[in-house]
Amino acid sequence: MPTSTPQTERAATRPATENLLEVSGLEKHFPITRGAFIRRTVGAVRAVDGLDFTVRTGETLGVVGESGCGKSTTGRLVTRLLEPTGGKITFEGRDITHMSVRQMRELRRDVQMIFQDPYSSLNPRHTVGTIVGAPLRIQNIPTPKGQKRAVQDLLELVGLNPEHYNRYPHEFSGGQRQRIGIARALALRPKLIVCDEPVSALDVSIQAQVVNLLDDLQRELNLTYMFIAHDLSVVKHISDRVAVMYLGKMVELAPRDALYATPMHPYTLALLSAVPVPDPSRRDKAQRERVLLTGDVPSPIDPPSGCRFRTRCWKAQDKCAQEVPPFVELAPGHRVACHFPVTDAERTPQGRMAAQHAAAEVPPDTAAEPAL
Amino acid sequence: MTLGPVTSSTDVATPAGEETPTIADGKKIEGRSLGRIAWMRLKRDKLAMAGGGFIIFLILVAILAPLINKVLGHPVNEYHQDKIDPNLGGIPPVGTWGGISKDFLLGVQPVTGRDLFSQIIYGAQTSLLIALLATLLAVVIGIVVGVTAGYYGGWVDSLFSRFMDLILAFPLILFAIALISVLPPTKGFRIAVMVLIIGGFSWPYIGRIVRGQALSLREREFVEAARSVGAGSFRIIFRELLPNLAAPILVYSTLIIPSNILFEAALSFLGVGVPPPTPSWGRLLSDAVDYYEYDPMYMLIPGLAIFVTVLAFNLFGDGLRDALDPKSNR
Amino acid sequence: GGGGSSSNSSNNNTGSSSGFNAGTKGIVNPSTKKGGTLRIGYSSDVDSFDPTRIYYASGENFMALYNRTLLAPAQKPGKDGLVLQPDLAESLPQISADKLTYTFKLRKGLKFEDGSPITSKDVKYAVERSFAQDVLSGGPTYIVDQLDQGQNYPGPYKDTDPNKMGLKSVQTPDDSTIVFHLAQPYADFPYLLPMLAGAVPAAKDTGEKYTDHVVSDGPYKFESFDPGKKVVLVRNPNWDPATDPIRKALPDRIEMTLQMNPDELDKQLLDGTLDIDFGQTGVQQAAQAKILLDPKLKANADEPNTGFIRYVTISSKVAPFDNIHCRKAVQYAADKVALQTARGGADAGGDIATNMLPPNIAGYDPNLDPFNTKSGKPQIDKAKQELAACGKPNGFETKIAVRNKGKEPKTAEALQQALAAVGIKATIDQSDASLYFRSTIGSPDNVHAKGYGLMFAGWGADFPTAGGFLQVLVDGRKIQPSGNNNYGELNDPEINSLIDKANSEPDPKKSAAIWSQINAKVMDTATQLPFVYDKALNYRNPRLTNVFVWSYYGEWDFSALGLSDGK
Amino acid sequence: MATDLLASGQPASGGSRPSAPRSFLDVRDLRIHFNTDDGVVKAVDGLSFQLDRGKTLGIVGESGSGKSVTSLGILGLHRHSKARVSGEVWLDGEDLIAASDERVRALRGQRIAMIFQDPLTAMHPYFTVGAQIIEAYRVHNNVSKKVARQRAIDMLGRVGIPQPARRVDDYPHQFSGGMRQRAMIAMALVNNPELLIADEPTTALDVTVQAQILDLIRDLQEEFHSAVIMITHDLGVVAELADDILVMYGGKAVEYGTAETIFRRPEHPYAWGLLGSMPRVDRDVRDRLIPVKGTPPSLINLPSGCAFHPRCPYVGYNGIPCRTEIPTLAEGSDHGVACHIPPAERQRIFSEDIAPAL
Amino acid sequence: MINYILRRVVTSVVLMIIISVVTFGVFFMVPKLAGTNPAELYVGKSATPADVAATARKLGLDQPVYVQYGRFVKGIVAGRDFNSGPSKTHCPAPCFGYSFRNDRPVFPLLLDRLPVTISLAIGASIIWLIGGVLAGVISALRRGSILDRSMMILALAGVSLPIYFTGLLAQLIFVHNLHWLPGGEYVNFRDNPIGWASKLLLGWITLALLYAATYARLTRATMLETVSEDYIRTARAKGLRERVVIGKHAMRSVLTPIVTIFGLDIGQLLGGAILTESVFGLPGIGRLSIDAVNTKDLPVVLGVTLFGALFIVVANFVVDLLYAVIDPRVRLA
Ligand SMILES: Nc1ncnc2c1ncn2[C@@H]1O[C@H](COP(=O)(O)OP(=O)(O)OP(=O)(O)O)[C@@H](O)[C@H]1O
Ligand SMILES: Nc1ncnc2c1ncn2[C@@H]1O[C@H](COP(=O)(O)OP(=O)(O)OP(=O)(O)O)[C@@H](O)[C@H]1O
Ligand SMILES: [Mg+2]
Ligand SMILES: [Mg+2]
Repeated sequence: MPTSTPQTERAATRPATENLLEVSGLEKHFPITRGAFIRRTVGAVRAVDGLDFTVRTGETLGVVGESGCGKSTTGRLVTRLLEPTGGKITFEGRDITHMSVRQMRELRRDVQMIFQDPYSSLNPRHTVGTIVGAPLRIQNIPTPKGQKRAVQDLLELVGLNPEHYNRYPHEFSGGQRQRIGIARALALRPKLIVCDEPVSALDVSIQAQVVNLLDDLQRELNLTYMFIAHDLSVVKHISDRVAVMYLGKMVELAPRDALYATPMHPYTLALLSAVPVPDPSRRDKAQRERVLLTGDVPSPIDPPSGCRFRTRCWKAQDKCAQEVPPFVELAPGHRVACHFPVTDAERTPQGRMAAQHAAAEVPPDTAAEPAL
Repeated sequence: MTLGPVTSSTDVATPAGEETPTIADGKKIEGRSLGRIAWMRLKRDKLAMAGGGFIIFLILVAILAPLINKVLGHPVNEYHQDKIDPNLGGIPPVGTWGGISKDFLLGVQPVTGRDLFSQIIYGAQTSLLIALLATLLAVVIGIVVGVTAGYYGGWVDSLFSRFMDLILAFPLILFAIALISVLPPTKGFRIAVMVLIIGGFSWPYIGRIVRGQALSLREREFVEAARSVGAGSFRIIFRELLPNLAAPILVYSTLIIPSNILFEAALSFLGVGVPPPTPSWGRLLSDAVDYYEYDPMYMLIPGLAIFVTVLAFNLFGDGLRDALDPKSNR
Repeated sequence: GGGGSSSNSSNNNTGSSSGFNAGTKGIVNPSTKKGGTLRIGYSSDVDSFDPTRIYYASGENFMALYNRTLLAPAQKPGKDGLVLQPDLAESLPQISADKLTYTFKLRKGLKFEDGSPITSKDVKYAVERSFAQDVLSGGPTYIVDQLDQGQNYPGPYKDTDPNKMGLKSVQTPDDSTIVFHLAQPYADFPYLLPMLAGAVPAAKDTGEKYTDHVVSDGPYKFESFDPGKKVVLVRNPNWDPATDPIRKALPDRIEMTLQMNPDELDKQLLDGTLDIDFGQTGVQQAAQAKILLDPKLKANADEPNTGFIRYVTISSKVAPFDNIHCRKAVQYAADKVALQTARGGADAGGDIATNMLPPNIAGYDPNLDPFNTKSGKPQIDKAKQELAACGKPNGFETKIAVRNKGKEPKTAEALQQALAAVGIKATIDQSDASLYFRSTIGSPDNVHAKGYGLMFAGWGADFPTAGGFLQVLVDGRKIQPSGNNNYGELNDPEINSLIDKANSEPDPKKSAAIWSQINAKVMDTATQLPFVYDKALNYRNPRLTNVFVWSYYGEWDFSALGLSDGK
Repeated sequence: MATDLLASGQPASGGSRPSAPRSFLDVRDLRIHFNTDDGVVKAVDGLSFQLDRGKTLGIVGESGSGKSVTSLGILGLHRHSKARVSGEVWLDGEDLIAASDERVRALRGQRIAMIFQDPLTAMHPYFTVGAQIIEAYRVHNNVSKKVARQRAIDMLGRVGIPQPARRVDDYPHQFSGGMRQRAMIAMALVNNPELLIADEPTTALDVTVQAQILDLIRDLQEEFHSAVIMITHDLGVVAELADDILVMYGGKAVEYGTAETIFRRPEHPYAWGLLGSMPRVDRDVRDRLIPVKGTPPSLINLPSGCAFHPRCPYVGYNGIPCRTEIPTLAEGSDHGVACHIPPAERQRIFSEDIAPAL
Repeated sequence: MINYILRRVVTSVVLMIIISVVTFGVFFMVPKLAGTNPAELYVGKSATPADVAATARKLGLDQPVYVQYGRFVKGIVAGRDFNSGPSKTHCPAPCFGYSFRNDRPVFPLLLDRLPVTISLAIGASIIWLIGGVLAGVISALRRGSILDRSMMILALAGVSLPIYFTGLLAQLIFVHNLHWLPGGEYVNFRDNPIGWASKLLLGWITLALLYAATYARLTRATMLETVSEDYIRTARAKGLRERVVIGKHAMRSVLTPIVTIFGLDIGQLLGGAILTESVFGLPGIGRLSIDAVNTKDLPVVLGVTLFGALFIVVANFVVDLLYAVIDPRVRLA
């Protein structure tokens, strides 16, 4: 098994100051239309509603949050597969917010994406060679040793047998397919790769193979990742910094260790405490200390006013309903959008107990309305 | 593209593919495409293979009609008035099974005494020509509209879907006969019009399927993946979507051929088909209405020709669907 | 229009007869027994019951039941049925010496069904209605041709005359006198009158809707009229038999069912549920076989000549038929037996025709057969000789025009087949039936453009004189840009002048002789290829009395029928 | 073994396997094979385990290892399919495999209930949530609709659905994912079943909701004192709930023991692989994960000998017959391991090589 | 729900308008393009060009198509007057036009024929619904058995049968050879229920055969799909009897597509079962349309086409509503 310096050290030794990607005020609203002949807009899904963050060269930014909070949408906006409704995206100092399809072709070489579902992200009618070679063909990348050779190099790079050039995706297992997807993303030698839940669909044992592969590739090819996942453990493992999203907004963004050790947003706290611990001896303790949120995430069509988390937050006060909390840096590199950040006391077991009690008492009519 | 010397990059001691992919029987199969798998499945379906065999036979008959006819039949429009009884309104003598004999394998047509065998095999030409051309037309329109609607979605989809609803809401046969009957009935023109109308009315079936499939394929991540490496719409439609649509298109084309054959025959039956003397099964059948009490063979033979042909296509199409769609219920 | 009487054998047999074809020879079951309901069936819908709009033979035959005209054909079997008799008129008209003025006196005591008297104004009004072609389309327009004389009379509905009596060529000096002024002598003028409405009360005229309630002056009036389904006629109490020498009026009631399934109609005829078919165009194939195979049924069937001739016009203007030898080649090559079979065979189709005048027309000559086609067999050698003479020894290509209806396409195929035997490659061009005679072959421009060398046609006289039959078909001066009847554009000065001579010949016998001559001359041009004198196999219910074929229409006379069982 | 633990809450020392069923649920040598076009799928192949009232058994394993098939087999839901089922499933002294269809049906939903993975597809879209619960209640209880309805409302309230009297008439699609899963649970528990099988009840849910559901299941289990089989591939979830854990691989159990044992002293290389593959929030970040190489086996053509051998780093270790002999799970002990490596050696490898890297 | 209905109504009306525009355009433009003047169809053979022009004027055929169309639509909505010579004829709403062949408004003509078509459609549909669905369910439940296989081959044969062939064959055998059934004209149910039924019986059966085959196949396919759904497994897991699982839970889902195509099929049929009616000689809408086509009675053709389209659109609409009743997901969308 290859050994290397621990990831934490690695992040520290690299100059991680330069911002590869800068995002400010990013918004995406999907209009909801009705009618067959005359289509009218009756509302909008505010999937992403004002995000500010940066991704530094060579780092991995983890993005976590509950289903539907806008993680994938953010990823697609960054790769410009979606046109932002508002805000600004800067890549390597260039404003790419509203680049045309033509201008984007160039950018595609630098920003690539790895998809969640290894079954649907590969065209079943194409051979592995075609799939991995497609970026090269589309972008007219010169391949001195021939395209086939280039593709086989890529396959080898991601740990696949280069002989499999002519096989079809259905002949591969999930983990292998995900490797094919990674090879495709690497074909253009991108600088930034947005990984949208690349391991969620895989079994634990296979998941680890892929995570390790991503790790190795980052090191070898000096890649920058934006790593989207809902599994907090995986994100913790792979990220340098982690952003937590809730209902289209970023609620907390901090260096990994800071976030996991001292979460400042009540939602982050609840999220972390909800993760089941694979340690039966800590079972009772974990359960006692868990901050159980009631109810579900509200609908992004009609999000709550002010702080979006307030309907499920045990610390919510009037202010939370009236004012949108600013996304401010409360500790070095640690930004939080909360009027009443979690105090140190609340992170103690007793504090959590108190929080849990409080959380349970959030009035059901505001908390438990179903998401539409 | 060179990425420099490849070092570790994997935890797996042996390349992952070494022990896989294995399929059912554990043998390694190089690049086994879905088409090959389907073909193996199809081969096991005896009824479908029988249908397919008959279709090939029929197509050969249609193509080789002149040759076959030379050996087994009489010139297609040659009169044999000695074979009919002029006193009975020109039907073959009662009790001769419609005039079936060594010389006239399927008997003769009333009034003219034409050889029914040659009428039937040339009728196959007409039937297949129109049905296949119409199907081709339907498939082309269906694909274009279906893919466009499915791929672009939104208002384009609404518009095209409504359009398909619209066509399906037409009282089909009525509209067809009304339209055809106001147009000049010359042969070439009539065939063109029939192809246009049959194809023009059957494409929504393909269109809907293609649209539905395109709509769901569009959501598949490989489309997004293609876009993320810079592929344009054109490329996505032709290189990514269409290959995946091939199977349903193939299946539903095979399945609309029989309905197009029936449609053609129905139009001919209603007197708006290809003009005589071009042989046509539907017209033979409608002609037979006048005589069927006294010359039932004249009705049975073209009727069976239509039935068997349509059945063959249906059997084959059904089998094909089962073979191409493993989830289908057989 | 249709006309023609059977002339198979004993022409003037007016006595009773029975058995197959008895109705064509004489009267079947002569009787004067009154009462009962006559049940008529029809496989389609009647275009109109408005006498102004009726054109077809059955309609004119039927309208005699409720529409009386100044003159009407006698209701007698054989040749007698071709003679016109005074009906509303008291007597045959007085014709002025210049043959331009026809004066009719009306009978006394004539009444409409509502009891109001019939005056000459009503008769004139009825004539005027024929001019309103925009409202009352469909009827014959000979009368318009004769009487308009440049006035452009728009018909009574647009007539500015307060009494709607604006047509100048017809005068009504008093209520019982009506005078027609012609511009040129026209010997057949009286024959135009039975085609029209006899008398229509202007006050009751609802124009297009008149068909819903025609005001009767005959023995029957409409009791109910269920469009497309059923029509019931009952006795008209205001009809005075004393004023009507023509009609017998035996049944009490006449019921007609419309839009029946043709096979069903036949079935009901054969099982006695129905008495007679309105159309009388022959039973369907299935019933035909049944009748012909069963002597009992056959005894109740007649197959009269319908007065129709089926022929092919060979264009004199379309190459290579501008050469008479090429036309003659077709005459010899044609297989008239095959054509006859295609029309239904000798029984249901008709007799082979050898010239252009049918048997029911005066001037008919069974021996006129210049191309020796009586046997119907093609004469290949002669055809080839003619082809050689035409300079096309190996044949040529041409086009056949035919309607896409009924038996027509099959006849075209039969011709195509026969011509192929001598190397003439003909392609069949089927056209829509409804416009065939108007614009397909009825428009010489279209004929030239499409190159129709051979055109299938059928023709029945609108009135049974040789002039009425033949003139429009062969008169070179009657070639019209559309609706033309001289499809082959035969324009022979000799024929034209003979026609003029015949038209101004008041003596029907002499006139017929001239027409005979014309017929022969026409045949010599080889522009017409007649092949069948139509017959129709029809079945009559044995309970019918007074059944005979009315030569004037080539159909059984509806007005004469009675019912033996009185039911 | 989780037998007779009701009072002490301590793991009992297991005796040898009794010939007559001693536990509430006793599954013996369960085999479920499917005939398919490609061959026989041995989805479950000789599985045995026991479970007592009030206890929770966690079954973990890779996708396709036969977890769901096992659970459906216990419910007798393979009876109408083409599956071949053999072995014994003793529930409270009654063999369900041998029992009549009607008998099994009567037990189903009454004494054994099941919670499925995807509550959206597992509930009939055309019937209201209430109607589906009422139906489940009335098949086994001869009560009026009204009574049943009240029961349904009670149950919905019990599982934490607010305003149950109103929501009872809603359709499944009107519920959110978490609420749907609660409704599923309410439906499963409406007859107070003695055995509850939950097949990945939280896989489709977010962590926060998952925590709610897991709490709920635990609370209800305490209340009803039922036996629970919790199927999942998330080791965290089993660690939270299970008393005993069964690790499945390729249709067989490869390791079986108390939760404590499996997490602290696992002895099967596959279990090591699972633990090594798993990143954890509760620990400091490791540099690398230690995955299991290769891919899961095909159930139609299982590798010979130990099904895990192609992926096992210790294959052929000291000449053990991995490729030829199928290792058996030591029966009757409270920690069964199906591995050819001698137990002492296994424990040594774990403590020396594996544990430090975790 | 109200909103949903309203939306569907609007959609249907728009659909109808488009269909009418297209149909109208086609029937009045195509003859023009083909070089014929529709007015010529109405005048006698010997009419002069002036007569043709006068007729065209009278029918309004000299007007631009959109004016003609406007009048046509006005006729449907508010009725319409026609010049009938001395007076105007009023054709009351809904006036689908006016047949100049037999001087009748088209609508009553259609209404006249409707009972026949309805009798045919209803009778046949009862047979095929019961037969087809039953066969499909049995086949699905006995999947793979001899019964299933033979039933499905039969069904495939059924959909391959041209009705104009089966119809003739049936008549030949049962009417002409065996004399089990009378031929004869259609009679009203009210006049003679037995005659009515015996006349329609063959038509019902042949028509039903065709559809039953389709329905059996559809039912079987959806049934098989449904029984593999998770919620069916849930129903079994609840301990429901197989009868309830299939009869209630599975059937409920199976009925949805059946209702859909049933609605559409009935709509199509009510618009005129042209082939069946012409084979069996039933004087329904289909026969009317064929006759109208043969006589070039364009207003009737147009009327029947629109009427047929109306049925289909209405059927579509009803199906959508039914869908909402059956499927709560639609209802509450
Ligand atoms: N194309 C679209 N049209 C309309 N709404 C959309 C679209 N794509 C996403 N949404 C909505 O936007 C919101 C955010 O979706 P997104 O896919 O970004 O969530 P996510 O965080 O990735 O969730 P998951 O973890 O389930 O993947 C959701 O409510 C989703 O329904
Ligand atoms: N009806 C069936 N016919 C054929 N094979 C089946 C059938 N049901 C299940 N299988 C096969 O049995 C094996 C075990 O399936 P099972 O559903 O039990 O896996 P699982 O462990 O529950 O996986 P997951 O974690 O994905 O739910 C799989 O390979 C599956 O393909
Ligand atoms: Mg996502
Ligand atoms: Mg499972």
